[in-house]
Amino acid sequence: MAAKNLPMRDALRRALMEEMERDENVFVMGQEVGVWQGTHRVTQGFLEKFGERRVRDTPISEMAIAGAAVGAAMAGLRPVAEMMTINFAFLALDAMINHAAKIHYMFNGQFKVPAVFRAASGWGNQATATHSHTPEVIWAHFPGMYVATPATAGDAYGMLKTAIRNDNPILFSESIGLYPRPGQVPDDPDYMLPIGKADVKREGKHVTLVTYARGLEWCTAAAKELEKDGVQCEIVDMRWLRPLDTATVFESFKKTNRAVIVEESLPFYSFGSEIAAQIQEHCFDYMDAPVKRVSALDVPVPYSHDLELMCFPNAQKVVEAVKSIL
Amino acid sequence: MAAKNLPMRDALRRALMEEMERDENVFVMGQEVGVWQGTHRVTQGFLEKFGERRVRDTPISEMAIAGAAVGAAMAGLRPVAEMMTINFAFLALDAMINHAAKIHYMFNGQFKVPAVFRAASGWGNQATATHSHTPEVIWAHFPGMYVATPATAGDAYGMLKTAIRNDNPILFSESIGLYPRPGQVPDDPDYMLPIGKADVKREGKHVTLVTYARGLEWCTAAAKELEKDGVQCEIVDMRWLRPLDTATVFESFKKTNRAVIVEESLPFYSFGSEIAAQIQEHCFDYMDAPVKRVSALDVPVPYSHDLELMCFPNAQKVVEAVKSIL
Amino acid sequence: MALDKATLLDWYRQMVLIREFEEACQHLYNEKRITGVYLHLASGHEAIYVGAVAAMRVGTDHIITAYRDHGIALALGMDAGRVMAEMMGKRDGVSGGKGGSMHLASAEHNFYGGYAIVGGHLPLATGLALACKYRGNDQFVISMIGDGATNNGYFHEALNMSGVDKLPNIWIIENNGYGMGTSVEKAAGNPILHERARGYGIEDYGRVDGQDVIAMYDAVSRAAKHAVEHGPVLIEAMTYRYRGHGVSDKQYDTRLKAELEEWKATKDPIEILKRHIAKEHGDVSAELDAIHQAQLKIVEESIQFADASPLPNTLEELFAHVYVD
Amino acid sequence: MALDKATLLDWYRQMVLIREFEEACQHLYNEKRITGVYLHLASGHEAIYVGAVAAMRVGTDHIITAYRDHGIALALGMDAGRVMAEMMGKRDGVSGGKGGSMHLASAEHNFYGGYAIVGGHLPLATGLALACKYRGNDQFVISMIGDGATNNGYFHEALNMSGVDKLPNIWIIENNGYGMGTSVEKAAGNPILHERARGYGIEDYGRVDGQDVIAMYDAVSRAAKHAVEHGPVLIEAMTYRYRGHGVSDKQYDTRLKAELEEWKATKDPIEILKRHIAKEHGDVSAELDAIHQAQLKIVEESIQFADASPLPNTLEELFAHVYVD
Ligand SMILES: Cc1ncc(C[n+]2csc(CCOP(=O)(O)OP(=O)(O)O)c2C)c(N)n1
Ligand SMILES: Cc1ncc(C[n+]2csc(CCOP(=O)(O)OP(=O)(O)O)c2C)c(N)n1
Ligand SMILES: [Mg+2]
Ligand SMILES: [Mg+2]
Repeated sequence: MAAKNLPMRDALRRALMEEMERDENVFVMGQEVGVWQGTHRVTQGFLEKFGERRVRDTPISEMAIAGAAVGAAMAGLRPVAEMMTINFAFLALDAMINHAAKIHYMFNGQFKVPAVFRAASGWGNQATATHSHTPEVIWAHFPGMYVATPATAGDAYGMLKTAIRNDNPILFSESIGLYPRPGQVPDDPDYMLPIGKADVKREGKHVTLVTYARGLEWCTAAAKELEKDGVQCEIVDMRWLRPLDTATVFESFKKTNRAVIVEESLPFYSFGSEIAAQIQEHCFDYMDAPVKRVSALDVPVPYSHDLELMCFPNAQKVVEAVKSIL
Repeated sequence: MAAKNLPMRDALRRALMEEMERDENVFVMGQEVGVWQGTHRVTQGFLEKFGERRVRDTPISEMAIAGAAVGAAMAGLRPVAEMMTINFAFLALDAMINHAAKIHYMFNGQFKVPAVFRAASGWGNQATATHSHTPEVIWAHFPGMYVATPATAGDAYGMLKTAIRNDNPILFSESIGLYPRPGQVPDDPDYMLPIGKADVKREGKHVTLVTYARGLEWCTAAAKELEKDGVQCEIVDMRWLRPLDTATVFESFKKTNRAVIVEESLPFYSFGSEIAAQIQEHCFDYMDAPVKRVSALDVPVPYSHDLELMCFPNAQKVVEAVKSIL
Repeated sequence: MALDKATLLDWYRQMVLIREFEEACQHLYNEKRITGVYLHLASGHEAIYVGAVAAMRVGTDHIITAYRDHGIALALGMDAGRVMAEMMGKRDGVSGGKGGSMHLASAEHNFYGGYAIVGGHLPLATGLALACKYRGNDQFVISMIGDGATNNGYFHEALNMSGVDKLPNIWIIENNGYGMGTSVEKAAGNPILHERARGYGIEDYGRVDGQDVIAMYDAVSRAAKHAVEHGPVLIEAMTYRYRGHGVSDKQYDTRLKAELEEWKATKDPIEILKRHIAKEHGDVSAELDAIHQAQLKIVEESIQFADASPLPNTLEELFAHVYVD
Repeated sequence: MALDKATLLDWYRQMVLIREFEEACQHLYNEKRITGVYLHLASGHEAIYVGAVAAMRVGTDHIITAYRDHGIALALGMDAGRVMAEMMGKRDGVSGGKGGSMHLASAEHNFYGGYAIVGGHLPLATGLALACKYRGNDQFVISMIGDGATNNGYFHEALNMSGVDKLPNIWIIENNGYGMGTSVEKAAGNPILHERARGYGIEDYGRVDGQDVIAMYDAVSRAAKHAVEHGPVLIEAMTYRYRGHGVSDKQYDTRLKAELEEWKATKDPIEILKRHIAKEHGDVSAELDAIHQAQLKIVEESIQFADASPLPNTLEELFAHVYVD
């Protein structure tokens, strides 16, 4: 398939624009999506192209942004609500979990909620404690929504299209650190990646690295580093935190018999815990070593540059974790 | 120590009343704590006894209840804010996580936030999807707060006193199903249970059941059942989901070499995942079987009686999980 | 406003149906045939629902509310048997037994449901109205709001957004004086709730007598026109709850004895309508009696229907509709 | 209001200090000596901070704000060097480098901090005022509110609660016309923001010229008395941001060129104060010059101090103050 090399930001922008062109029911709403051109420039040029009806700047009202998206979706539109950053989505947790995720069930299938909640997620750049979360697992904890966490530009393109066309509510988390990262994006306006399917981003036989979103970078760098020592890492990029494709993880683990879970987020009650728990439960006889986890440190994120860097995972920490179980 | 047999509701009430008598800075605020006598009657008689200044009925404003408690705590008071049920605390997540839990850190220790957020938690009684959560792990995911989850009347008494006297923000979760359950409550107004210390509620050598709050009931019943077959269960009641007393879990596991984690809540990214992940990481050489988990089913909670019951853990499911790893 | 006799009698029918249905619910709850902790009866509020629904085109315009939702379901003409089956969590319930008393809904009637998180449905109403405007049709959205709910962040954000975008929302506060045990005066810095409209650029229709179905019909009819042509309207409908907050509220009739009796004696919505009909159309007591008997029969049959319906109890039912496939 | 020359000169000093400090911040940011994505300058808003702080008893009364917090820190008399050190994330910063530009605070000055979740600090202000009333003292709490923040649920719940409990809150909207790129007209159903006071039973002080330090001082002084004696007051201070939303806003001076120049030319708070002083006290340009030079020196020294302070970089520092031991 023909493809272009685009930063993830542009891949997202293209996916969103094509979906709006394709389906009149798709529209965007959220803070600064219009006049400002999108806080992270994903909706750059949209207001000019689609007008105020379909590119809706909203007040700073997270509860209402999420809740109105739910209502519009129930009425048959396909809103793409931008939560700006996922930190602000805390304020919309109830609207998303108690409303978006439960309405289809609670009313026995009478209504659908085909809303996508886009949110920029992640740390870095000294955004400080309240603006440095990667809390996707909180949403993924609850049934009723899907949670998308793409790691590459191409995946972001295909997953956003899938999300917009899917009839369920979806939290679509975009890693801030990945917006500028380039990747191959297929030249196919119907390129769709299946909901809940993980992707083996690299094959290897000695250890499985399980990760998502920005963690892929650290894993890839660590894998290159470890290769020098003859250690071949297999990298499973989960792509979706819900539904969770444990089958792909287990398959890889049964081959490598060792795993390190890598996540940008906090260590307790996290992605790492879930995957480690699943592996030990379902691959017990294949375990040659305990599953290790590399997460952020268990501390609010401080402003100061060096302190901030200390908090977070990186390739070196992944390398060390792998070495500790070889 | 002399003790009385009291339902957990009364143990909590006594602890709260004694703390208010002891310290003029302690006060309660929240929906229906006054005129209505407390949604779950924990503040019964408080308005009459302490007056409107210290027993503050509030509007239905969860963000402001939690946030005002933070402000009052920063000013040196010791608010006990009642969130009514933990479902409504979703609306206060930002106030609790981004404010209560981060202020001490973010301003480098300049302010303390000695606020307790009480919330009734749990399912049963057909409260339906939006009113049937046990989402304590969400709060426990983040550093900066403590999370208390007592399982007995006596523990509730000692832990609430500890929480009120502690200088950190604390989510104090009270299991709705346990309010009427009686237990021994020490006759000691200074009875305090240490923050973050788990409790071995029953000794055994064949399998460790790790649980908290209402899970203890199911574990205890399962242990009695299993005893008939000669299986001796050790029960570790975590008491606090943060800080997490993994040392006590590991000690028990190293003796029994088997564990089942029991929780009232949803299975993904949960308490069970964290404990299982920790055990396999830190007790790998002691594992005779995979750690099993008993959780609620991965579904929103339906209204209808039988369907609701199907969702949730019970002693029988614990027995089956134990048998599957013996 | 001159209304023909048939219309008035039909409103009477609806109000009596609601009243009797709610009495039956309370009775069934006492007998433990309706179970659970939540059951919030609409008794006392009938005129609001009947008057508002009369002003909408059922199945074309849209309506959404909180957990006090039985009255709306019945006013919309939803099948009483299926509503009662939902109360009992039965398979034939309007929400298949998954929603219960607080979560009635009917896609067919554009009734988007009852919701239990206070204020949570308000931005949904904003979104529903957004869809109307997006499509450029002439439809509007009625949303009920408890007086207590007006102090929640959801109220503020939802109403303001409707004001900014001039959406066809009709916001109706059901001011029954209390949110659970807390009086409006203790909950709102300014207890005259409709005065909040101004802050959102919303048309303020002031207080309307929520016990007078004609006043409600009139206000909502005017509001409908305004909402579609110019943007949102706020109505503060004054009413009272006859059965306290919900079944958990066991002290209401001692706690609020005096005012409860006063409301029942002087402002009962059914009595008010009866008096109006008598004034306009003479003695119609025989007709009213017949209507009343017919409603009792409908309620009785609804119970039979609900009783006969099975409880859902399979894993397949449990997991149905978590996701759209 | 007659004010002595010394007071006016002192206010001038503070406003110039803020202006020059912010210019230095922008410069340091351009040079990558201040790093990160967030830096929201107070330039243009100086009169609000200086006037409000002048009306409070620093260290006795209380103040809290959002991320646009440098001006308040300096008006309160916090050490410019330690404030600048915080901008750079240094060990001697007022928050030990953990807070940065958005999270300045000083317990000593009863400055409870700058907060970055829009509206998140508003209920904290309610709680601080609750503590004043609880203790029965005569203290009050000033809380700054962005115009954009007035549309958030936090605003509604916090202000209403202060209205119900008649707390000593002074709520000051800094209406600079925009929340990031969104104009007040696009964000608020009614762009006259102070009119929301009525819905909360809060005293409405209307719009105040936020570029006139004397008007601000006067309004907040009256509000202080009212707040302590009767309950909350809302002030809508009209102002403008000279440097756009924050450093991420790179287009503001082209996007908003005309109005930006208009504000600078006709409503600059420092120029307005200078004209006032000249009118009341004749030609004081030499004194003003000396003051200006002194402030430049203070800013220069603050940079030196900050530069010299080390970056925290130990695990011990990282984990300090997660919990109170
Ligand atoms: C967000 C939230 N907070 C608290 C509750 C508990 N609660 C249920 S109903 C209610 C009172 C609501 O009063 P009002 O809005 O006046 O409606 P009414 O019951 O009078 O119809 C409260 C506090 C809830 N369901 N949701
Ligand atoms: C809850 C929340 N939503 C969104 C943001 C992103 N954001 C930061 S500042 C801002 C604009 C605030 O505008 P205003 O309140 O007018 O304050 P100003 O910047 O003009 O001083 C926005 C939307 C945020 N920090 N918090
Ligand atoms: Mg009410
Ligand atoms: Mg602004």
